[in-house]
Amino acid sequence: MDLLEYQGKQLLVEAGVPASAGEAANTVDEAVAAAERIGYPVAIKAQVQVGGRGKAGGIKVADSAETAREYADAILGMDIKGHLVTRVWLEPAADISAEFYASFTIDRSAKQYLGMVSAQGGVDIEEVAASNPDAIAKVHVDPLLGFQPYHATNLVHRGGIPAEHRRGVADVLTRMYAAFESLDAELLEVNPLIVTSTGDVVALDAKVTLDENAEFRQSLDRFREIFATDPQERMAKEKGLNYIKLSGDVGIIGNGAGLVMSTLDVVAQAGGKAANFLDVGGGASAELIANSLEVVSSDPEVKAILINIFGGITRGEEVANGIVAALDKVDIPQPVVVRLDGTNAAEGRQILADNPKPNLHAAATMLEAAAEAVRLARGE
Amino acid sequence: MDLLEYQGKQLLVEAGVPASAGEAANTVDEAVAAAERIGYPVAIKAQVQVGGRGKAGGIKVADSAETAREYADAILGMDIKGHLVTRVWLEPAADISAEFYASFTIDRSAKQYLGMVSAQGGVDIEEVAASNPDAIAKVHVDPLLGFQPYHATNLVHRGGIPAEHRRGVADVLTRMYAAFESLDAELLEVNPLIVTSTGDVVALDAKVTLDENAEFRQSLDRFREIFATDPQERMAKEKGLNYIKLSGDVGIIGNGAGLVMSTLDVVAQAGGKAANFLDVGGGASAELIANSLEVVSSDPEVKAILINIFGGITRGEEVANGIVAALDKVDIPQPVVVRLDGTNAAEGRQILADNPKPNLHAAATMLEAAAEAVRLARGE
Amino acid sequence: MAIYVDENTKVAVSGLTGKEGRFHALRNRAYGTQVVAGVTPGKGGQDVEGIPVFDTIAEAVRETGANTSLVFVPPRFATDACYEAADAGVDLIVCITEGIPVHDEAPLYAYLQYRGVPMIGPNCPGVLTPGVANVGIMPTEIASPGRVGLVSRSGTLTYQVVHELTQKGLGQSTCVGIGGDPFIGQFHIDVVRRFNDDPGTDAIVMIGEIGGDEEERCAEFIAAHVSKPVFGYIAGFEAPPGKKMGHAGAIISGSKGTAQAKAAALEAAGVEVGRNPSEVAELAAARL
Amino acid sequence: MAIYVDENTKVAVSGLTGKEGRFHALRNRAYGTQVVAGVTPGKGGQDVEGIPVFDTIAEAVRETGANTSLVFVPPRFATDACYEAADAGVDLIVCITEGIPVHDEAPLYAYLQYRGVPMIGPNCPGVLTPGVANVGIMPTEIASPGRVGLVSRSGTLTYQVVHELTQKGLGQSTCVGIGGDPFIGQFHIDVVRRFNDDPGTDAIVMIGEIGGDEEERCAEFIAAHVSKPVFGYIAGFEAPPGKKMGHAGAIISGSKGTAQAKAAALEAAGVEVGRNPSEVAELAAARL
Repeated sequence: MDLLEYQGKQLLVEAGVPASAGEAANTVDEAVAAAERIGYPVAIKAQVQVGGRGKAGGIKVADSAETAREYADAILGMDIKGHLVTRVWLEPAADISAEFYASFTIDRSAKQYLGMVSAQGGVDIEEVAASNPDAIAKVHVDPLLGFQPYHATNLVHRGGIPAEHRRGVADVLTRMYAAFESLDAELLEVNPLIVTSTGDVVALDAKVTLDENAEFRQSLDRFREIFATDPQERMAKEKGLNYIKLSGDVGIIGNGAGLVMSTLDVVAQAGGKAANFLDVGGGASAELIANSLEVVSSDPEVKAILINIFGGITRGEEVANGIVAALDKVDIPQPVVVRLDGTNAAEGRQILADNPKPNLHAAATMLEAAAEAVRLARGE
Repeated sequence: MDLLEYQGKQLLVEAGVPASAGEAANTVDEAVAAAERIGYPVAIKAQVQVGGRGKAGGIKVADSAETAREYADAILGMDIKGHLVTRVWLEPAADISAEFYASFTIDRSAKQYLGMVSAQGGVDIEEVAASNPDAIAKVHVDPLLGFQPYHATNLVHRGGIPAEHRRGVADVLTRMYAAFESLDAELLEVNPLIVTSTGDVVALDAKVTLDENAEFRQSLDRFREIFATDPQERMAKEKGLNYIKLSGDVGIIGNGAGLVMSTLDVVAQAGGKAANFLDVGGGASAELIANSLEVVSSDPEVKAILINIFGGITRGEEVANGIVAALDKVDIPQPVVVRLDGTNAAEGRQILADNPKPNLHAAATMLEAAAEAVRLARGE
Repeated sequence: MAIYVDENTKVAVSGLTGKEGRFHALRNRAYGTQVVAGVTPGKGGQDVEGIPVFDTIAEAVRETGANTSLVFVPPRFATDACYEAADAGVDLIVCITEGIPVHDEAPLYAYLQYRGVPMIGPNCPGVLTPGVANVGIMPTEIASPGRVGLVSRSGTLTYQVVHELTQKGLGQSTCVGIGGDPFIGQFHIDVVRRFNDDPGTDAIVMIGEIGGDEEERCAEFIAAHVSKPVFGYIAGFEAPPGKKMGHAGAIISGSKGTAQAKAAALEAAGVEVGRNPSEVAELAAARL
Repeated sequence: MAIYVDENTKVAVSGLTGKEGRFHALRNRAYGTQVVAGVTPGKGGQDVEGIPVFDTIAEAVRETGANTSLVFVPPRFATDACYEAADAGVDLIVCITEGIPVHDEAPLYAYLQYRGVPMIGPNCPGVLTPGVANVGIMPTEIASPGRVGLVSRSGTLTYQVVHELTQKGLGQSTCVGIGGDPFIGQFHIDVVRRFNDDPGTDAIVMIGEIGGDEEERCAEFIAAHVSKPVFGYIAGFEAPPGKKMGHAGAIISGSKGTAQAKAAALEAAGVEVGRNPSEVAELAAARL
């Protein structure tokens, strides 16, 4: 779960990492009122889950109520790389004497946690990684051992942090790692980590990704907002479905990320293009299947729907019942091609056979199902 | 550093382990006043760093001010296995429905932490270990991983804790382990760990040994009391010396526990018997040597003193200066045999040669030194 | 012959008394797998259709000779069961549980590496040696005994390929679903190494997906060490690029991890790569 | 020939800029040891009598090829330096520091075992290969090159025995002071194994003390695996029994750990045991 800048910073502060304080606002009036409370100069920052806000004009510093109103009005409603700005964050304009980069994340390849620090913060860090990789210090942390003083020492020295700021940055790194663990974060990235003119080390921005698997011990609901502008993505999120909009016309429903990805590929190989990715996961219930059909069929681009299920934990009869229920309950205008194999597939196929529908097509194999769906989408 | 029962329990409570509360008293009047505040029945418990207090009559339950006075008077001043009782602890007499044993300690042999639990608590656990070893569940804990739920599950099930108390005991074990780590304890033993009639799991006794090496992060001074009754041991503790009283007449001063132990052995082989063990450690200063000589020579049993130094970090000239200073400052009635080898031994021997004293004897080897000291102790 | 599980496998099921654990453990037993024990703290002494239940894995191992731990317990307790199994001395852990937090998986991974205990999963379908033993949740009717070893990250995609192989007359020595989480216990490379050493396996089918660099590493291993024919399939050519918010991930991985890059790495290592599950089975059938 | 340290040993000294570190590192260098680097965070770029100082051990290793870490830093920072050295890829850590809390040593011990990095110490005099290299604080003038390997827990007792051996004309291949703390990195058994495998060592002298069961374990190893003559000495026959407050320790160790028990175990393993430092040297001299 990706957090907005200000949500991430609030969590960091709760976890003991110093970060700039401020107020969020959803309207221009709210923003101006917040600016008045905070005082000037005040930074007004678009809250979107995408990088490059500054270059896109999503961050402005206002020095009066008038300019605050002007900037808030410009930023709210702005489209930044397809993300609609519906909220801004206001904080005192920072008094920056140095800007660094610091992050903790999971290195799948090394199978350890990875800490990174660079004295070249406040800029596009991927560019630094490409042009001057030695400017970014990396340290792997054994999850059993945890972050030790020597990790911090190595990061601040090899990352080029000036001598006078090493102690302060090392302290913040130790706090960041503790937050990374205690928040169940997959990513905790601070760029820039600034030094103020009084020598304080503070997170001025934060990109925080939390692990939704840890929901049983973290309160994530407070961050569960739906930012998607696409109507199917909104509907899918509301129903808790794992849905991604794509640009084709064959709606896809499958179980297991691997099989769904493979289904997208075979649709392309059959000459079509998938309209979406939708993984119903393991052990999908009839209701989940019905919800999925509803979301996919609501997309006006979708001309045919392909359901590709290979049962393991998911049982064929549940899938079939879900399809029958959805076709009974909702008006599904598109033809639906169903391919069912694996656990209780015979029972599932029987249920479909016992409940014939005019737009329901059975296919014996995945490739045949893909070809059929592509053919139907073309109106053939 | 061994703590008294009540000190250990107070630390446990601070660290989140439930333990019985009460008051300490150093006099009979204090004890009676405490008993009146606590109410009756009240347990009056001798505070000594030795087991078997109960059998020795060091624990009594009083049901009135009169009996409290009687018991406090009997217990204060009592000698339990050579330990003089100078303090009692008073607490509400426990309402016990079950008694268990629980401990965490360091298993040098397995090089891990060891947790132990038995349903047969409140009795001599060493006897249980001998007669019915399966009644004590043992679990090793990897210090990097720490105490996990499965460790607690294994201890409570294999230790025979009744089903209704397993959850409560497992919770206390988890807290005990956290205390074991956070207190830098070498031993944390609770016997009995009781269940009260209301189902609470509480430490009724506690044997806690803290690691003095961790003093830089623990506040140990509050426990630094001197319980030794032997005058040399008191003096040595006051001067911070590593001294143990023995029963012979040859006073021993050496550097390094191994060499000092070996010195005791060779004195025995030469037909004598050491009066003490005194290790001045590595890098001993002249002052430390002088203090050591003062303590050892103050023992009226000591008829001769053997100083056996093999320099590594300890330097010969420091040792020699210390000996000379001590002989100048204090009146050392006994003959002193000095054997000096290793780092800067030549310089040290030269200093001794330049400062001749009538009772100072140099020896070339450890065996010769031992033989000479034994001979001098006999008055030969 | 087989890898990981065979006729000597004796399974202790953590979570046997739960709904999923019971369902699949009994299916595993019905398939012929020696399911010798269940483990549920507090339920020691009970049994599930004749399978004795113990309070601890240590007791299950001592009393029944169990050498394999199959873990079905919910995410918040799953890694604890895996630690316990490792300490109890089993030879293999198969952890089916999906949804374990990554901050629980990461230290478990380190511990098992240090202790030298292999784990399949978490978040995996388990291991199936057709005709001999099934430890996990794979549907068995699609598999048939034979001499092709199969390894895959994805559950259902595994079934799809096993199904295609069986339909083309290629039986399997062992089918291994290693799971899709960041800190799984055995990676492609570990499984391929075992297949290469297994006298019961003549050829290897390796199924990969976008993300990470495990397939690329495995390709290097294949080029250097594997003598048996290897057939590959990578899913995700049409997948949308993963949305990653921060930059740290991009710094670590560079541009690796695409299906194109993985397929190219495998082909460069001499692996015949099919474009879809049917094609990889056809390539194997044509060669074997 | 030698064990642990030899002419290829390149030492990076953690704490070189401190008083003790400087004193002993310069002595080590004067003896002929390659002391190639110092490590003190914040003092990178300085030097100590020509020995360059780095901020991190990783830099010292990369810039100087250091393969051995010698640790002199104070107790509260010592284990951190050892972890850093292990991660930096050195082949050996020698940790002299005395007074490290046991709750710092215990996880370090586990980590080094898991990572396979040998450590001598903590709380030890180090390793001396006479005439070749001295890594630590042993006085060198008492040693002489030769073919007797020596291992001991105690510092000064080590010196005593080395001294006796030299005086009796028995030079040493390597003298190893393993340290006296509960969680030292290498135990008697590890050192004896290396001496047994070392072509430069003809006989082994092993010095023990009361407490623990390392000497007993080593005796078993000697009986089973060691072909070279072994001479032993145990200190502490006259030592007062350790005062232990709780019962946990007694439950763990039973009645083991006395000097009598250790000497008997060694003799049962075919070790000639002397009653004092002179006698063990005499026994070795008589046999060699």
